[in-house]
Order: sequence, then C-alpha cells, then structure tokens
Amino acid sequence: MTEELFDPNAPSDSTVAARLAAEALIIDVDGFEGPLDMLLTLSRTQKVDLRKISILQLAEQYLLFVERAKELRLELAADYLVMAAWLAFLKSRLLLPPDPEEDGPSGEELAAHLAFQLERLQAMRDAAAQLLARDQMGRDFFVRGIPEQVERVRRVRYTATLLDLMQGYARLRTKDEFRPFVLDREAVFTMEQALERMRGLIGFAGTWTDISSYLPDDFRTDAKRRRSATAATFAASLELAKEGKVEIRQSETFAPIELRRKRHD
Amino acid sequence: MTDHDDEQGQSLFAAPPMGEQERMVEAILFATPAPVTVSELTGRMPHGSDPATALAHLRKRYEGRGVRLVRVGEAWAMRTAPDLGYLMQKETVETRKLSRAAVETLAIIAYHQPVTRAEIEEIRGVSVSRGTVDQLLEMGWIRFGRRKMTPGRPATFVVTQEFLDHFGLESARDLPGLKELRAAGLLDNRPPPGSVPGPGETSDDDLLAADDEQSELFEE
Amino acid sequence: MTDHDDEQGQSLFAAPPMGEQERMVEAILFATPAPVTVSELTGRMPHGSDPATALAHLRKRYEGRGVRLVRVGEAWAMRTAPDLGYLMQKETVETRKLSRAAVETLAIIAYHQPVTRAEIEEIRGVSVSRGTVDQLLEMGWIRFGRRKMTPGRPATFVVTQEFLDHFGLESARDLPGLKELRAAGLLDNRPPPGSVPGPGETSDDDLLAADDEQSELFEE
Repeated sequence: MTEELFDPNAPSDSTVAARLAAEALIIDVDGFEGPLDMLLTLSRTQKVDLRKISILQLAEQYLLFVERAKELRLELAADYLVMAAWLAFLKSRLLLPPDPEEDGPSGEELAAHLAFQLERLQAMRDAAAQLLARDQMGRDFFVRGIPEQVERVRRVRYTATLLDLMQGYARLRTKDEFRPFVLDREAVFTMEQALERMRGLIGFAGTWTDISSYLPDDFRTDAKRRRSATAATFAASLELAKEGKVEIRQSETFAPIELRRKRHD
Repeated sequence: MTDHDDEQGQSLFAAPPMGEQERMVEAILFATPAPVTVSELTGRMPHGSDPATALAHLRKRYEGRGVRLVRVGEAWAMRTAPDLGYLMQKETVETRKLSRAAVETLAIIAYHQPVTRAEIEEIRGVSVSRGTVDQLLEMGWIRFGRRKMTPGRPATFVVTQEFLDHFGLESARDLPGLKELRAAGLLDNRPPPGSVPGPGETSDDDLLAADDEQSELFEE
Repeated sequence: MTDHDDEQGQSLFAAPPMGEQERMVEAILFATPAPVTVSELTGRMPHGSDPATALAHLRKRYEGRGVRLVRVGEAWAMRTAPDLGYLMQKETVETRKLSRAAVETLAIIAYHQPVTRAEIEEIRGVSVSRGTVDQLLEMGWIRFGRRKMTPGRPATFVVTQEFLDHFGLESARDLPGLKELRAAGLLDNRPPPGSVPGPGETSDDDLLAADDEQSELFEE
C-alpha cells in the first residue's frame, strides 16, 4: 500500500519527489513498520540500486520528513525520533572531516552498515514474496482427502528436563544419610579421645578395674558406638601400658580386661 | 497408453489427451474428502473429457498396487489394498516423566562420569536396578564408557551426545556445580522431610570439599 | 546398539521383495495426510525392509502422474501435482491472510534460522509483536529451536516440517534465492559498527554466534 505513494513515472527531481514523499509519509506514518521501513521506502525515490544509494541524501530526506512532522505538530513515535537523532549524527560525521582524536566507527562505516541493513530488509521482503509465490498446499497442491483409519499404537517416550536432573542431583547431595566422601565420625571414638579421657582418670585407678568402665557414658548403649569406644579404649590402654603408666591383665580368654595404675615403688 | 485420442475431435474444444484425463481423475480422487461420482468428475474436468474411460484406465493402473481404485455405490475412491491393512497402525508417542530413580541415576552419571554401577549405588545409597540402567541405555542417553583400571575392571557409564542435545548442553562440564545449584535454591541444606537431622550435619564447606574429592576420585 | 538385533532379525526373517516393499510404502503414504519419516516407515514395515530404496522406486513410478511423491524435510508424502490445482475444489481453508509483519518475520526465520527474537528485530528495525510470533507458532510453521550459547541463552526460532510441506520445499536449503542471498552476504549477521538505534539492538557476540550456528544448520 505504501509503495503506491510513489509514482514510478514521477519527475526524477529528487527534491520535489522527496517533498512529495515526505508529505505522503506524514499522512501515512501509521502504515510504516518503523523507521527502517520508512528509510527503505524513502530510498526508493533515489531510483538506484540499493548498493549505490546515497545515505547522506537519505538522511536528509528523513530529517526533512521529521521537520515537516514537527511543523504540523504531529507526534512521532519515539523510535522515529531516535533514528532522526542518529541520522543527524551520521550526517555530521559524513560531512565533517574525521576527528583524529575520536576512536569510534567512521561515518562511512556507519553509512555502509545502514545501507547493508536496508539491503538486507529489502532482500527479506523479496524472499518473502518469492516464498508466497510458490505452489502452496491447499491452493496449488493437495493432501490426501480421505485419510485411512489408522490404528493407534501407543508407545511411551520418557523425558526429563535439566531442572529434573539438577534437582535429582541436589536431592542426593543433601540427603542426610548420604555423605559418601565425608567419613561419618558420629559413631567413632578415636584412640586420641580415649587416651585423653583415660589420662584424666588413670590417677584414680588404684585397684584393678574393668576397662569397660572407662567407656564414656554416651558410647555405652549403642552397639556401634560401644564397639568403637571399646576398641579405642583398649588401644589407649596398650599405649599407656607401653608408657609404663598402667598394668593390664586378663584372667582367661574373653574374660574382662582389667587395668590399674602402675605403682612406682 | 492414449488409445482414445480419437475422442479429441468430438467436441468444439479438444478434450485433453486420455493420459492427462487419467492424471486429473487421479488427482481429484486423491484429494477429494469423499468418494466422487462420474458426473462430479465430468463437472470438474475440462469440457469433452471422458471420466468413465479415464477411471477404467486408472483402475487398471492401480491393479496390484498398494492402493486400489474402488467403487463405493455410484462413486469412486482410492483405498488401501486390503492385504496391507496391517500396516495401518500408527504409533502414537506418549511422553512420560522419567522415574525418580532414573533421574537420579542419570544425574550421577552426568556429574561423575565415567562412573561404575558400584559407585552409583554408593552415591544413591540403594542398589541400581537393571531396568533403570537399561532404560537409560535404550533411550540413548547413557552408554558404556571405558572399563576402570581397578580390580575386576568394572564397566563404567558415561552420557551420550544425545543426552547433551536433549538437555541443550555443550558438554557435561556445563552442568551447574553445587555452588550454582545452591544459588538457584535447588540445594537446600535442610535435610529432606523424614530424615533426622544429626549432629554431624554437613556444612557447605564439607559439601564443596566433598565435591573436590569426588572429582579427583572419578578422574582417571 | 541395535546392530545385534538387526543381524538376528535379518537371518530369522527374510525382508519382503522390493516390489512388495514399494506397495507397502505406497499404502502407508496414501493413507496419511501428514509426511511420514523413513524411520516411521521402518517401524511400520516388516523387519529388514529398506524403505529408502522403496521410496526411490515409488518416486520414479509417480513421476508425471496426477499425484507425486514429495520429500518434506526428513519425511515423505503424496501430494497432487501442482499443475492440476485448478481442478480442485478450493473449499479447503484458504491460507489465512498473513500480515506483512508476519510474512516478513516468517521469511527472516526461514532464511536466518536459528534466529533469536532480537535478531529478527534487528533485521526488521522494529520490535516483533507477540501476536505475530504466536500466530506463526499456532499455524505450526515455526517452532522454538535450541537456545543460543550466548549470554542470556536466548530462545531461537526455526521453521517446521509443516512449513516445508506447505510451501512444497524439500528442505530449508531449497528456499528460493537462498544461495544468491548468502553469496551477496545478506544472510550474514554483520555486527553494526558502534550502536544503531532500534529495539533490535544486539551485541556483537550474539551476532557472531548466530552466524556460526546458521552455517552449522545449512551445512550438512
């Protein structure tokens, strides 16, 4: 619809054409899909290959359009004004000699990219038209009109999301009974602990005493803890015997092991 | 093929050659959602056409093929050859969530690969059923990796490219680590309901340390 | 993985003769309006069948007929010959009138896929309305592709088999003018020098990554 705004046989006087175009654009600004679309439409007035388009001229046409819109006190959408500001900047870059102090892209580079964008948009429009011109299903060719009764056989496909996977893993790693690489010391009474405990108690062991009485209270009832504490206490007793601090005796196999402080006579 | 060319001259406008008419009947019968009568064909085909003859030719052409031209009352339609009826089964795929056991096993393989069955069981704390592993193998999400150089040379499992594709990962290394899982609120330090919090509850540092150890353990 | 099974099956059950296989493929494709993949054919045909070869024979058999065997992406379907379209009753739903925005968006997705919303916006110079994308999704012509491996992991869009089917394309590589557009550099995602105003502003990284993935998609 917007294409019709421009008569292809109009006089090639670009300023007249541009003015006419600008007027038409103002009336029909709602018909445009944004500033890039409008630039593409404006570029048609140059009647040259998009690759040879004068971006400077295009920028001037666009700025003229915005000026006219302001004169008519028409409100333009923000992105049209943003584009106008950018084109004004581009125009100054193209007209002024390059500032050696400045690092940014040159006016030519910016202009070339805008030309590329316009050409690409036009190419996509042409591609869309070519696509729609193809033979289409339901218009040029048709599918089977009487599908056969096809019996459905159900097959189950299993699926999971990344979230399921991570949650599953997190669940495992936070499971209380699961700590595969951290030694569970809850039920372990170490020899060091036993030694420390016995060193404090040994001074009172003047008479033969069953080593089981040296087990800490909280390691007596639970079988696992008791086993660990017994082993540790026994090992600690041997250590103390080696140091010459205690004596150990056992009357027969499996009889209670007893110890007392070694007297130093 | 077109031994009925003589019909051409019969009308003011030449009817299409019989070969063409046959194509037309074929296309119309194929696409029309109901059986088509001869008079309907006559109405739709160019003037001077002879659909009855075209139908006869077409019927012959489809003899012994996978589809046949059949008469339905006064009309004609194409139908699958009766001996091929058994092919008319279509699998419908029903998508179901993977079981918790399978998800956990898969997660362990993804995070710890290459990993042996024993290692999976150690981490899950329960034995891994054959069915679970088979299911993951069949889905193409895991495969056998290289055997471990440990006594018994146990087989290991690794995840496949298909797995990575399904989950949109470039490599298993892209799986979020424990820190990220925690940041995302997926790793809750509170024990799951039902379990008794013990005095030796693992701290964040422990978990992270464990993670390090574990990668050491599984890197070979 | 199933090599073993195949070998077993082949030795136990002889595959049907090729002529029979051709009939089977014919019957299955006639019965179903939607394109059928080779793997679905394999699944429905007797063990040891070679649907790819049967399809090649069948395609030849239907050359120049009123219906044709056409390829649609990875699948195959029977369709009427386009030159006979005028004979058909167009009571079938006319292609819904697509807005200019929708047509352009569709073309951009087809030619640039996989493409993010930001890239579509960069090309069109305007923001893409939800409705446009929704309409194309609803028509089944586009779907979500894999997320981009760029910051934010944006979703991408790709065209579907239904899209190919509708426009009679064998694959996305057969899009009209694709080669020329690529040769002219018009499918490159050229990063803007500095920043360009517009809602479709995209970072350089995104654009470069997009370019890689695109070439990946089309080079197969």
